[in-house]
Amino acid sequence: MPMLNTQGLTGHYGDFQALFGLDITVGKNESVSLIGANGAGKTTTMRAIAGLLSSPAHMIQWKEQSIGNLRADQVAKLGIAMVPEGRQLFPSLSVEENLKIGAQSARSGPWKLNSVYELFPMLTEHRHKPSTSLSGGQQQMVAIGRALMSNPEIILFDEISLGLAPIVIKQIYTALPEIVRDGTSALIVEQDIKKALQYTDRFYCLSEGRVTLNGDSANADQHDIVQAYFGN
Amino acid sequence: MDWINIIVQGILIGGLYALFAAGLSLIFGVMRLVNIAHGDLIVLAAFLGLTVTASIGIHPLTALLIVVPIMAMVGYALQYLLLNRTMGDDILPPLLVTFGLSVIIQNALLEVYSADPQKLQSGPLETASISIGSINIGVLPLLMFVVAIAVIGGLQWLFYKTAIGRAFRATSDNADIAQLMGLNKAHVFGLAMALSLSVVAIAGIFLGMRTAFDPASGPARLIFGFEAVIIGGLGNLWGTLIGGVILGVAQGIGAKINPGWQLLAGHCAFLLVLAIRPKGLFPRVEH
Amino acid sequence: MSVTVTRRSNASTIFLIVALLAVVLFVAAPWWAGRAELRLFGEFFLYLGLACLWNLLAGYAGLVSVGQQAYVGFGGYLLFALAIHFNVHPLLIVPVIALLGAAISVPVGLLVFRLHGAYFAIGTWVVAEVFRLSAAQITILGGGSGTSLPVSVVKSIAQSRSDRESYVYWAALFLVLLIVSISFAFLRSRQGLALTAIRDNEQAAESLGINISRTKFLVYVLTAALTAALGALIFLQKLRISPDAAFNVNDWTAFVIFIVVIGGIGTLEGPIIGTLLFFLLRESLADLGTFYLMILGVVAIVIMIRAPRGIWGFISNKFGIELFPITRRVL
Amino acid sequence: MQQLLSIRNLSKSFGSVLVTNDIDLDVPQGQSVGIIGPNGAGKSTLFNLITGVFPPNSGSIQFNGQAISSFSSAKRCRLGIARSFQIPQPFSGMSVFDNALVASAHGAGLSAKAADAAAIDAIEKTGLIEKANVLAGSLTLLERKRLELTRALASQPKLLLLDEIAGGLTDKECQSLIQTIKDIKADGVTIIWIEHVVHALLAVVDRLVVLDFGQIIADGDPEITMASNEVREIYTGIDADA
Repeated sequence: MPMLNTQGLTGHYGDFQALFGLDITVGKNESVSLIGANGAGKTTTMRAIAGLLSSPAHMIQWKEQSIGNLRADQVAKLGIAMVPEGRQLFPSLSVEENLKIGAQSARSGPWKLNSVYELFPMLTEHRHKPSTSLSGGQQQMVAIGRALMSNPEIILFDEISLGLAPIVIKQIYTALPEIVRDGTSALIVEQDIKKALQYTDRFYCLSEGRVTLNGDSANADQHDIVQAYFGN
Repeated sequence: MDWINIIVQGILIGGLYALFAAGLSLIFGVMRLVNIAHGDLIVLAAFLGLTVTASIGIHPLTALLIVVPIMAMVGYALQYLLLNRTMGDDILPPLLVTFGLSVIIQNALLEVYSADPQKLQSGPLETASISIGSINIGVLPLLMFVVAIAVIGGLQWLFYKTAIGRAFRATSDNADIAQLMGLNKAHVFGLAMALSLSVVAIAGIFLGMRTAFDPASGPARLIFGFEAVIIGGLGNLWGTLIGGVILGVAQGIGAKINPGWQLLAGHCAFLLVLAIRPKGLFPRVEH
Repeated sequence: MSVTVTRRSNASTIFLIVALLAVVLFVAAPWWAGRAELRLFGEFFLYLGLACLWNLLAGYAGLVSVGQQAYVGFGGYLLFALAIHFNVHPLLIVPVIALLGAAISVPVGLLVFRLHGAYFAIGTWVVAEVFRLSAAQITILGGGSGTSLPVSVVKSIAQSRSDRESYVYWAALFLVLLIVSISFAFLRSRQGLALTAIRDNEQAAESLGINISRTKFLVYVLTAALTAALGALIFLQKLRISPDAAFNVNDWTAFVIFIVVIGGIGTLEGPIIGTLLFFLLRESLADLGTFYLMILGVVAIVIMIRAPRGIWGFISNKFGIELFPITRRVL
Repeated sequence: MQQLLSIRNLSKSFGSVLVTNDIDLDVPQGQSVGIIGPNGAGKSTLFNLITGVFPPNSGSIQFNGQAISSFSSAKRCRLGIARSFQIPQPFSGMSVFDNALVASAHGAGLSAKAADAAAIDAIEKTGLIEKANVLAGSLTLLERKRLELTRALASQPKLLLLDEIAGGLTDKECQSLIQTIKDIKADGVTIIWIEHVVHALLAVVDRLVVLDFGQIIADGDPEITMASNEVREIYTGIDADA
């Protein structure tokens, strides 16, 4: 049974159409990646699901409930969390306050301050520092921790490894199985195709706002993906 | 001795100006909104105080218990129903809508209360004073100053130590991302305006106890508050208190030299700060 | 492929003809209109002038000032001071007042340009208050209670009252035509092109070689000069001045803002439509007193929220017409 | 060789994150340079530093032998540095022609007639002539991208900075864009072009620079650079000529 699926999802920025009828499904416990070139519509898809971009209600289904027209805060309370592109921490909040604000939707579950610090021990010593004083990698950990604090049932990672050093990317992917457990699903935007296929169960390749290829990550054909990537 | 007295009185009136400024500073901090109707809302609160004290015969300070919640509700409704529709990158809509509100409130007050100056009667408190050496300190101005410190201290605590303060700061940093955390922007903004108008209510009652007011008194209050904010430095609440004090002292000194120069001296102090330190005396340090 | 660039359109040509007819009609007004109408027309022109200038300032340069009454009052007071104490013909000194308005706006502008957005708005208001309070200190001009223009000065304009009123009326008509023409010519010029670009997108304008702060400053000084000239005529029509009347935020800024917002900000046509509507409302609702002002406030708020580009924005969007040919067309 | 653009030790950080890390880059007159690198590598930041959107933390930029680090964006444009924005920034309320005229009148500083002619010339080159009288706000995304190029051209640049101008174009549109840029290059304009559509880039540029973590990790002949290990590592799985 799918937890989350989009049905013919369209998306517009002003008079510009970015998505043309997307059908994407994420099941319970599944991790799914979205790949595609710049401007393919990956971030738009994420924003639409998270409620930052309003859609007709039926286009996004969450556990058989139509949620396309809900506001982002209402979507968050349903258990859909997002780690936005470029971290987007709150600069006037300390590291710990950033984490605490993640718990705003007051959902219960295993993730608390302590468990986030256990997942990313290096954050502990920085807990009272302003979030802007951290390195990019540490900031990404805070952003992930912040999303986890809402004890989500699905996490949307937009550009999970963007601008991060290889060693940090490795740390984050190492933590991923820890994050995606006990019924939590993940939808991941990743520009590194190899990593996307390596760490997720299934993938969707987008081009110009349409799904051009999808399937199981394990059986993916590199050549087909490259074709789909450029939409030729 | 005269001069010391003038400075002390100026400092104390500065507390009232800081109260005018605190609500203005607060909503600017949370949602980058400058409320042109701020002064008129202070006067509205004073008139509300007048109605409450006159109809049930209570002391103006007791009337705070009624006026503060009413103004808070007005603030929430105003923000939620009207001002939230104007929030965006363009500064013109909020500016013009609050400007329109200012005209509406002034004329509505004129219609209901007439143009006659009014005052809130606070009984013996009006004349009570403490003597320190040759300086007489009025109990009412002293109370106002203490309340101003308490209000600013309270706001500071609320902003930096509570969950709602965290929500204010997060929404101020990035409203979209705050929304992703489950914070409803419209509600958070409503709460911020409710808080701002609670402070406005306190400012209005003290204004009414301290001086006569009429429906046209609002704009001058807005300007005093604005000057205190800019002198003190944007986004710095304690700086706002110092800004209010500087304004009060400047006005006192101006009035001492020539009664016609009271307000002029305050404005000149503001323009001087603007010319020398455009970011104010104590700008907030960015992280 | 050879191409030509033109700005004319059918709508603009028809408008030009209608406008010229209207001008002829208004020039002849002293012969066909009554005293009250003449006064009303004069007031209409002066408000139209204020609206055009505020629109240039806020709608194009993005400088939302709520302190333009500073220049209205400055112009008025200067007229009284010069006419009373230097014994010059009041109408002849209006150009001098415009120059002095420009001169005073330079230091003021340097100061208030340190503030941005809404803070700029209130900063300009503070300056207007400083002007008002300073005017109240000038005892030779009546201090806080103000003064009237002496009969000798009034008579120097013209001996008979009707002649005098006609002259002041023509001066107002001439000045507003000048302001509309200057705005029009300015917007068609290179600087106007830059200003329109700034209106639409400051970042792109800067990256294409436009000096944004200089352009804005130029507009600020230009509007200050012409606003001072309007102020001089406003109080020449009233024959009496006081600090509260001269530097009144409601009369000289609030109404003007409402006019521009209702008519359509950021267009040349908007202020004309807004002023027409403002006078229609005023003439029909004036008996309502304070309620009239509240209605005006409500209308402005509703327009700002529902149709931020005002009545003209709605019309031009729907029909794609332009009465003042500014947009160049490639044929 | 005369260097048109000369960048030394350029660094920029936002908060504690170093986005441009000690970059040295020389671009001789007439050369076309492509810049690739993953998202967030600091490509657009480099453009923003060259055009003066924000100041660098350290380092210097010389243009045509002149130190320009202290100049405003406007002044740099008037000296001959033009750019396109990755997210188009049209003057929505002005016609396409007026958009171009802003650039030719102010950026290039041409007088009335010459400015008209230069604006029309740029519009013709980018194929927007049919839309010359249309309000820029009503253009499609692709047309807006062309308008970016049009305006940059109309300012008569010596150095043209293109930021992902080919993204989202169809194959046919991309081919015609490549031809347009080749023509501009043939006119002697120096070009620096950030692009994800690598095959479009390779069709035009003489030299390829690869950025990662704010640093130049490869620089040289386009084909050789694309084949290098560093680049393969970044673009794993994506074939350059796909």
